[in-house]
Amino acid sequence: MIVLEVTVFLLVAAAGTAVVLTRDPLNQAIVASFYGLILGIMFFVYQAPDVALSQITVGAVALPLMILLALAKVRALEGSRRRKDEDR
Amino acid sequence: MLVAAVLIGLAPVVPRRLADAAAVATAAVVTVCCLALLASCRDGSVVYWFGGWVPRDGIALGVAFAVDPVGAAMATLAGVLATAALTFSWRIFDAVRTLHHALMLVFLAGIAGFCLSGDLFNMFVFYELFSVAAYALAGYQTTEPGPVRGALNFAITNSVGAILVLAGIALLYGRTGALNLAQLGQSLAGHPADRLVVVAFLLLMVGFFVKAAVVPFHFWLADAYALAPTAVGVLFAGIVSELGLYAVARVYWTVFSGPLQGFEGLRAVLLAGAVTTALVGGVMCVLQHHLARMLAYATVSHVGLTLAGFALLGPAGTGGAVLYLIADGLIKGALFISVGIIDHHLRDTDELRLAGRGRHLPWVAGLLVLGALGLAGTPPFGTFAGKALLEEAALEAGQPWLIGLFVAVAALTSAALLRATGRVFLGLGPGGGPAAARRGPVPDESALRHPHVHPTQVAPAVALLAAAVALGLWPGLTAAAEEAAGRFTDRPAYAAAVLDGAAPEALTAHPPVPLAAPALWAVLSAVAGLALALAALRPDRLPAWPRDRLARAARPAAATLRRIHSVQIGDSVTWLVVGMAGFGALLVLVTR
Amino acid sequence: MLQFLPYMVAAWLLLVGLYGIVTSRNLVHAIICLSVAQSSTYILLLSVGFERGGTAPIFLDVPVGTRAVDPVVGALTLTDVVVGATVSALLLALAVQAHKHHGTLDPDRFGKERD
Amino acid sequence: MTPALRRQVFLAAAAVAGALLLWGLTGLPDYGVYNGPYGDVLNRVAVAERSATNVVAAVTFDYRGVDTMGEEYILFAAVLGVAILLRAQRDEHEEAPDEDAADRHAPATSNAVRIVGLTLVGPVVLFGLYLVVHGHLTPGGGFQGGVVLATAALLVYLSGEYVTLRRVSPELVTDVAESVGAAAYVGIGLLGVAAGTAFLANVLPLGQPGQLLSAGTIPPINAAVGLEVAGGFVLLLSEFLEQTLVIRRPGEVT
Repeated sequence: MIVLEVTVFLLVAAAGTAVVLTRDPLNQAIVASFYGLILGIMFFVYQAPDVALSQITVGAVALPLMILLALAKVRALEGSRRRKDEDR
Repeated sequence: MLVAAVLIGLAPVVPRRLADAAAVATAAVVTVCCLALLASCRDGSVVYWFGGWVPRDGIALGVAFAVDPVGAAMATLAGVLATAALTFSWRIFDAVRTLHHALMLVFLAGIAGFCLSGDLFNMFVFYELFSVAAYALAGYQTTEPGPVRGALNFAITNSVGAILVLAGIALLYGRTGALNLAQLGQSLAGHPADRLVVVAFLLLMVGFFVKAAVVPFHFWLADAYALAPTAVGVLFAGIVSELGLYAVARVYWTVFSGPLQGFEGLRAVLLAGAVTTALVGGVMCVLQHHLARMLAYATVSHVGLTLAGFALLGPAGTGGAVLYLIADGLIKGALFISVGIIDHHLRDTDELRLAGRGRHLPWVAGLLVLGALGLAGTPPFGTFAGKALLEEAALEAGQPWLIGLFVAVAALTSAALLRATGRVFLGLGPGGGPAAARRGPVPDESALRHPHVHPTQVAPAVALLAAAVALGLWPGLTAAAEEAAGRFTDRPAYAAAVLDGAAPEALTAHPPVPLAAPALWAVLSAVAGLALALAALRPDRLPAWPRDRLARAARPAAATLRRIHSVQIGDSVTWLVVGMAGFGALLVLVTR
Repeated sequence: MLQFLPYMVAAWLLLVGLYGIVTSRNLVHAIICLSVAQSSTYILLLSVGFERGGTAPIFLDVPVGTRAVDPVVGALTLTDVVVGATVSALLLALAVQAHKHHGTLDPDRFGKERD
Repeated sequence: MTPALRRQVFLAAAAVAGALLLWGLTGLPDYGVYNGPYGDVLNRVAVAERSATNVVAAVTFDYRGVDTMGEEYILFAAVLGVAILLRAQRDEHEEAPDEDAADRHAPATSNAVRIVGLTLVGPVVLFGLYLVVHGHLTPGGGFQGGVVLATAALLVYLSGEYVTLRRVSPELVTDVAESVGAAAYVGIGLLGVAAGTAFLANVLPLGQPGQLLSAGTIPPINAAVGLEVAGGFVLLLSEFLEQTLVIRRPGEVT
């Protein structure tokens, strides 16, 4: 049990660091989703299944999804901007 | 009490699809409820346990609102400002206005809950609530690039502050197993602060200092406040920063006053922060030419003054600070509305570009001059009563030099405003010419669409100023403020009222504060402010030698100060961490 | 070591998140870093309420009186998670706006209005 | 500050701040030791008092119900905020050439994905509802269930049925769902006032612990929260989605 706890803690610290160090947001969204999942697992270790459930639904699914959508939106903007420049 | 609680909950939902009138009415009703609360808690704190969960054996199971006059007065101020702001925006917003009004009311609800709550975590929730509403309101005016950048810096820096607050709460909870302010205070009292208490204090204070914009946690403020829509700026400058200070004082007195008792150095540390904030804010205010930005830095500067009052760590200073911040909030609200009117009619808020173009708006000039006098703390404005009490407290605490600071800051901020008024409405001063041309073209006057000032725009500003005067003329005001502050700073009585439902003891009556000396100081501030303004407008009238010497000496310093204040998000977060490290190191030093 | 490890992890995540924000060249990146910093509070809260050998505070299959972890921190963290997610959503919307106006997500390249 | 200078200043300050933080954290009881009274008292009394076997739910929706009310309003404010930010922007895009044809530009989806997606919707909705309804008994509750329900709506979208989604959950309906959810929370709180006790007091019959119909106002509040959260998240996602769809053009990879 203790081994499991230590592993999960270290994994969370490492994954959190990885999220920060991933500089490309698109990749980062995926790493962040993974991080959200590990956090969720950690909350099971903490005997807090309620929090784990919401962390997994939010942190591993909803939030990365919003990030991806925001990025898609930004790319679309960039595309239309470029096209406008070309038109000129 | 009950009605207020319910209205706070319902307020945001009701006018979802209704027009302006409903929004104004809701805000007004909330204001009246807060006033009623203020009246009903004069004889003792009103404690309301949600869900009826009264504490058992001194352990709070639920969440309580614990209302004392200070909290109720803050909530009332928020209500008044929101009503004025919504009235002002009556004719201005066209698109997305229902969303805007709903957000404003959520904002108000968050503030009211924050002021009334007696539970640390619950305070955090309401803190986040009004913050989230504020982020959106700061950034939504999408025609200009400025607001978005300002809102982003505001949101990210303040979110970091909120994270620190929550970390502080977690530390305290780990130690005491309590979240109720009274219970926390009781549990920590009796032992001098150890490392956990010091660090928890550090985290909570830094978190609230960010909101209050105490230097060096203030870098996000100017962009966010100055570029926000007027109606939103009224609430920002009028109350949001002050809420940070309120939280500092509330948490200090209910939770930390026990374990931190006897560490005299704490007062010095807080005073140092207050002085820096007041001076940096004042100087930056003078250096601005963008009217709303000027008001934003005036806010920073006056936050410093208010913090100085709280930092004296006594009832008189606290009472003075509360009185001052309420009157000051009303006046700054009025000033923000005046600047909003200028922006609306002249499509510009740059002092130099506007030079002489405001001649047909004498009403607004009058408002600005009155507001400047109010900021300087001249009688009969409420700021005067607050300052009188602050000065009394400074003398009592053996810090008479603070009076000099008060005079200097009042002179600086009022000078900036008077200078701008003279330039915009009378066309005084150098400028114009090349200096103004560098700032971009002056828009064609004939293209302006709103030649007349509508009464719904001027009326709220007039009403706010009138309220500030009425506050100043209220008989027995300083005594009442001192009494309220006496209760605010009495930790055992607060705990007894919350946890045991005990009635408060009779309070000693306070003699009224002598007003002669403060009146003198106030006149001195106003005169100094006027003199400074005139000096800036007519430099040719000054003797040449000291003028040029001074200008040469001041220019590099001003340039440095400006450069430091031209920041992006990473900078303001870096400063936050620097401030946290510095404040923490000092705290450790003074509590060893 | 184990009795202090979670606190260290929390402090580390807070600082790493802040580091990410400070050095970020992309707003979306900064916002995700903020959520990492926020997650430090989840860990801190749950850690202070954890009791070794305690079960989850759900007494459906176990009798009342069984040793269980603190339910309050669970509730607080639940609130915290929601708050963090909603703030992130709002920030993302602001970032999209900022990109629209500045044509970039790099905060260092935003035009600076002077006065 | 230049980025390099900023990084150095930050690292120096963070070293000090981090040291302070760790120093303060050593003042906490060891990990795994809990000595606060709050949680213990609740664990002892909550099931008997509230008939809710999930004590976390009892804390969230009853003992500290005001916090959750505030939390719902935070969500509400954030949704309003995202809407105000992105809708204002949408107005500026009115000249976009393809506003009539959101469906034309929806990504083409393979039938396999479509079928899998649509088959999943049923179970996901069921799971979400289960979470909401059993919140007072087992882990889960209005919040988690609400997000799961919102995910179901998203699945519909991912299956390429954006038009269907618009038909099933037009903005107005989710808008209203969200507001009604928030208002219902306050309304249930008012029940307590009507019954002569306090706001948010639990005045409904408590029933037997472990029964579906137990714990008084907790399940109704759960349902209100579930409604609000589902509506809120669908709105959040669709505000972002709409942005991508309206301005996406044929052939553009997003």
